[in-house]
Amino acid sequence: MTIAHDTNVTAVLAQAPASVTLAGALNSALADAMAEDDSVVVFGEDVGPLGGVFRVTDGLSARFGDDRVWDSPLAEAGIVGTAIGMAMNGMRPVIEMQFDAFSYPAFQQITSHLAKMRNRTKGTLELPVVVRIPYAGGIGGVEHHSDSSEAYWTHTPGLTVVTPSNPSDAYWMLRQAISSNDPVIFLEPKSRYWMKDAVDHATPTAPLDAARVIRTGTDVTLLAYGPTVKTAMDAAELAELEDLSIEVIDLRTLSPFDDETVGASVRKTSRAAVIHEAAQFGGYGAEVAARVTERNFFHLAAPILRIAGFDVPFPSPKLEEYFLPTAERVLAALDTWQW
Amino acid sequence: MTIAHDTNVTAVLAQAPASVTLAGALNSALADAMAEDDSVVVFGEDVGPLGGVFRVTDGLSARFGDDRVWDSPLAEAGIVGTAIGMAMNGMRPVIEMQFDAFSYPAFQQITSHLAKMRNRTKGTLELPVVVRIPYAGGIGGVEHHSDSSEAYWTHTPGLTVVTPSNPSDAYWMLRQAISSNDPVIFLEPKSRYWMKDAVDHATPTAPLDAARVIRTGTDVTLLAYGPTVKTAMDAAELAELEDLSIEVIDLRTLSPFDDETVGASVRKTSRAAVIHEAAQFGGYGAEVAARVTERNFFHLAAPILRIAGFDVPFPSPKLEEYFLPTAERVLAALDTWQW
Amino acid sequence: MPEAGILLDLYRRMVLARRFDVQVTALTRQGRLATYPSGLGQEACEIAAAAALADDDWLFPTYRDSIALLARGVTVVEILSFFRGDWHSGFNPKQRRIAPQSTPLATQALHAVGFATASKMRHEPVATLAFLGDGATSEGEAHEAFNFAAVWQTPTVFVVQNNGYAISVPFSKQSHARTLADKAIGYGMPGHFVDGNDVAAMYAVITDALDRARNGGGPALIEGLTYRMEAHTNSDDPSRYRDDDEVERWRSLDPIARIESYLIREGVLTEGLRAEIADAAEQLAAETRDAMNESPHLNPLELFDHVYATPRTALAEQRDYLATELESSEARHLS
Amino acid sequence: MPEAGILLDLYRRMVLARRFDVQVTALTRQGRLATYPSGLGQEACEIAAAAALADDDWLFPTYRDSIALLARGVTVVEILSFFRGDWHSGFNPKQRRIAPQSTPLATQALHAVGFATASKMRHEPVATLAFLGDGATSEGEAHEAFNFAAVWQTPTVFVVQNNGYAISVPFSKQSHARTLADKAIGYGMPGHFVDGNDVAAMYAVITDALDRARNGGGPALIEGLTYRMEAHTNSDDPSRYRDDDEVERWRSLDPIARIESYLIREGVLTEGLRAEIADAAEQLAAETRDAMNESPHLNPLELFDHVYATPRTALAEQRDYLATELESSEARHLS
Ligand SMILES: Cc1ncc(C[n+]2csc(CCOP(=O)(O)OP(=O)(O)O)c2C)c(N)n1
Ligand SMILES: Cc1ncc(C[n+]2csc(CCOP(=O)(O)OP(=O)(O)O)c2C)c(N)n1
Ligand SMILES: [Mg+2]
Ligand SMILES: [Mg+2]
Repeated sequence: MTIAHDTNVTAVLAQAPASVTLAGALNSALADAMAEDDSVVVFGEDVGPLGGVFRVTDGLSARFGDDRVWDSPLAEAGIVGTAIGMAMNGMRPVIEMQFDAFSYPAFQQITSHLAKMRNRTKGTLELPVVVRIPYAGGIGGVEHHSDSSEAYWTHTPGLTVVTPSNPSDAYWMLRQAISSNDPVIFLEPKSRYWMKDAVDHATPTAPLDAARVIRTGTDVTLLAYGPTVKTAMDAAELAELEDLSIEVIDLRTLSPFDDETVGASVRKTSRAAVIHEAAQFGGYGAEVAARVTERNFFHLAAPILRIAGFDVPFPSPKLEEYFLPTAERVLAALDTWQW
Repeated sequence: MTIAHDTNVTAVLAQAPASVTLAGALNSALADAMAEDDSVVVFGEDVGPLGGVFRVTDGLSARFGDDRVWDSPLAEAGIVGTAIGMAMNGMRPVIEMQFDAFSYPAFQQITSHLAKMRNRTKGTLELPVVVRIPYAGGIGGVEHHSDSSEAYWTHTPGLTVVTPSNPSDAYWMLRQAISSNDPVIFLEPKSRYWMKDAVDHATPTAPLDAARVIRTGTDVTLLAYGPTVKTAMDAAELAELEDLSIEVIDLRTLSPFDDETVGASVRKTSRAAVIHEAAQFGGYGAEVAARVTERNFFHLAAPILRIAGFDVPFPSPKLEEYFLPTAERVLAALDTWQW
Repeated sequence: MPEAGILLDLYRRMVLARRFDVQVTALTRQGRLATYPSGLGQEACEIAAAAALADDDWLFPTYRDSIALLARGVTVVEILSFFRGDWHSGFNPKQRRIAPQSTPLATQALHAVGFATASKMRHEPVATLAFLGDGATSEGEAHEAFNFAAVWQTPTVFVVQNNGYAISVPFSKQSHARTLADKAIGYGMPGHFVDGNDVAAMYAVITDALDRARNGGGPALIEGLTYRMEAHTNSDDPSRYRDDDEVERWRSLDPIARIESYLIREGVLTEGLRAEIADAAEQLAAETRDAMNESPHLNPLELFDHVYATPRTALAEQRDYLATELESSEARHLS
Repeated sequence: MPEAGILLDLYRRMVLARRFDVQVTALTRQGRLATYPSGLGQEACEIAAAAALADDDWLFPTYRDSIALLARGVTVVEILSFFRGDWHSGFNPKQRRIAPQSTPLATQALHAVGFATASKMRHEPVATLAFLGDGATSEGEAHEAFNFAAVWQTPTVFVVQNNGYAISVPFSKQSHARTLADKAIGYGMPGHFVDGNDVAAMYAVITDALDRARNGGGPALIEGLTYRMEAHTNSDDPSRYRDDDEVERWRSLDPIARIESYLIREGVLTEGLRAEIADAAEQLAAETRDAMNESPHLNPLELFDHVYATPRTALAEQRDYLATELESSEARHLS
């Protein structure tokens, strides 16, 4: 089912021979970055011989040795805190928080230091750290294994927050995140890890701070990112049957937000909706709706809708299907508009 | 200067003999709650003999003994985590995070347990814990002493998040928070601790989940909370000179949001702006703007504006004046509307 | 050395626990459960703790400790409902005097300390026992729990099951200390390093620590050295990080085989008794399989019902939204 | 026992440090600074550490350790600019090989471990020294720092200044352990409990630990038992939590008086030398007062300039907004 619809998502992406999973693309991005630059190191929980619980670091410790890829003690604040110290001393650590909710013990190190050190020292101490976080639901994970916490990070000045939705972006955005001199929160959509597609290792898909129109349309703009990009494309397909022409934008970068690309589309369609898994209240969609409305109010024919998770803790595996936004729910939401 | 304008804020509040500071009102709320209910305990860093760095717990350990008011070891996750355990076992802990940014080490305990335990156990284990957090700037605090992190908490389902702006609300909202069976994040505006006003200990100001119109007007609705309520009232005063009639709503409760009170006002004025100190991007104002627009789009004559902190880390003491929203900045923002 | 009757009872519970564990692992391999972290090989620690706890004591377990729950009376269905994804926790903590199985590592240790603090305040003779893994001791919150317990002298016993691994990470990458029990010194509390596959030893040490705690003696840290015989969970691949020899070495130290041969030698465990216990185990296995067959009725609308004690209008709106959606989709399916 | 020349140098720096500290506290009382956590009484720990560090070593200090910064060559202005609120940090960390003074407790200890890890990877003979307070050792991140350093065997020396209090909270409410140095056992690293008011002892122990660390010997935990003679900060009121007798007892153990009388007894510190050092101290005090008089030019627009290495359109918009606001308000003031 996951695989079945991928063509939707990737139709617009550059074609290249090898077809790899999103997890595999991340793996080769890490390998290529490490091969190019000795200062790139990878550490965290189970990223060594096991290759990470999602195998994103598979084979790296064997290839680069366990002084460049290693298992740390089990402590997230410790992982982020020591990564900060390494970055202060010339390294470019790429660290993993095993699951989204398990980044919370590192919250202080991320918000009070990782995000602020550069500003604190007037640019003297840059922290080129990439924090990889598998996030969101859809894989039947037990409690704490399906959180979407992008809103916590995007509200924190000093952090760059990005999330790929397909293998090509996964490869290129991780390469770009690693070469950025700013700390990057790199959110990996768990439910898409196994999605397969061709990846062109020669030409970047887009700059790290750019959103992309992945399907053009005239009636509505759907804004999605990470796991909901597929939902948006599915919705667009269904809508077409009802002669509703939907433009889909894969936001890719959550902070900064690409006002230009999104604004242009919304001014064209005059209607927009944003889709995410996180709880709606205070979710990332609130910022999207607020700023796009601020900047394009008199172009809007209707309020910007938010199709998001309910304002409850993420459900148990058997109930997540009722929580997660679906293409049907997206279309139902669009029907609430006065046309 | 702080004192000078207080009449603005409190003009509409019930009058009563004794005039006390906001910190003093919190202190008597704690004392009265403890006197009424043995299960109410107070602990945290320096809340004992010192009475807290802002003296909010002044005299409580002397009056109730150090088995009900005591200094814990210096560890925020430990404070919240043990409070959760106590609440599981019949107590109603009121704990203090000494400054806003120092609640971050407790982020996991607050988001993964305090907010979720009731849902996890289908209501069997309720956690009547109040987490008091002095927040926001305006007192010339060094780095980490002026954060406004309400958006982190309001995005977390399971938490009730409130913030008083004056002594009467401080007293009553803390009493209501302590008697609530839900965990409450109680945000105390540092810059208003020394604001004085009369407090009526007989009649509650309003329910804990209600916003309040504290100044009526016809042209614009200003939405403010905690430290920015005074800013909004000052702006309303200045606007009056320009014959602009501003209605001011003190939100008081951030989660839940009082859609009814706010919606009624916005449908009347057709224009609204929200004011907060936190960085604008993904700040609480985004949720306010997004939901009020969703629900009242066709009543709006202009986009809802956000007057908020810039998207940078909170500045050093000598620069905070340029960061914090001012009445002037509010009026300038209103001028950007097409009238 | 606990008396024979107790040892026999411990043996009995260990046999049942293992049969349950093996059955659940099998069901998980069949894809019937979302996940199941097996306790196979750790029965001595798990059962000793469950047996040592007094009725009014509280247990603060992790995802790993299902068989301790079983031994403390939680039903098979109550245990499985979490792992098969019905809800986040399947039993009534107050009825069982067990906190929900904690996934965020080491966090439950602080709850155990807080819970014990309240008991101490009310002068109730109630102790709490928190399970932790070797990996979890690296978390800052484990340290905070040990320290709060020691400073406040709460009736809390920390049982660290050092099963050699945190998923794939061996103990050598987790700590440079001689033992985890050594950490106790740094908190000024007693520490005990115990053979975690010797149920008699574990039972004796935990019982003493709990008695001491209930009598105002303060907390204790107990390390049981044991081994995780199964994969971390069904989605794990141990071949990537440990070799069979190591597993076989530990198999020869099997906690059940050890107490069994002792009880037989002592003439306490007769052939008849042994067969009887084996039958009971098979019955439990059957009960477990049956439990999986009757799938419970789940109400999606319950997602909204337990988040807050205080009703919220906006949440009621979302509940209504889902209710309508469910009705219309039902309608669609019918038509 | 370090040789006389070294002791004399330590004495000299301690005298200067105290004079600076007293001067800054006075300025703070006059409301000239936002805040200042005094190091008065802790000069032995602070100066010993600063002196023991090699040029290429890095120091990871807290808000409390300004006099160690002074001793390591940070200028008066660079130190004061933080406390008077110009910016979050006033010196160039790479130039001084000192991390910004950390306020979030214990967090800097992890940075020290990570920094040392990078040095070790590159086989550079560089050690890091992290200061912590007694209260900070209760934080989970202190535990994580100790553990990571021990497991990774990084060249990191943790110097815990146990000054008896965490603001108002006495050590007895912070730990139940005999000493904080005892914690080292639980990490498998050497721990040293030292008289923190004996500069010779502190210097010897820290120097050895740093040498050992640089030579691959791994981390060490050093507890210096000392006392905070001043209030926590200017906004604190110690009379609420400690009595004068206690303060007086510690005054009699003054670290400067002790080394001074020793050096005089040994004939190393002559009256002339002493007067000369006193003069230097007065000069430093004057320099400090002057530093406060020239208030620096602060550019509010700099708020936007250092947040990201990668420029952001939206942030540039906010910068322009503030620039326009500043111009118009200037205009208003002129008219
Ligand atoms: C705070 C946190 N970080 C990471 C994880 C992911 N995780 C689940 S189990 C596990 C290993 C735990 O090892 P250990 O404490 O030894 O317990 P064991 O599984 O061996 O019983 C990890 C890393 C988690 N559950 N919580
Ligand atoms: C994480 C965190 N929590 C709370 C605080 C507030 N705070 C500042 S100093 C202090 C006491 C620290 O005591 P100690 O570690 O002994 O250092 P000392 O001030 O005695 O040098 C506290 C609680 C903080 N800065 N950081
Ligand atoms: Mg383990
Ligand atoms: Mg101290």
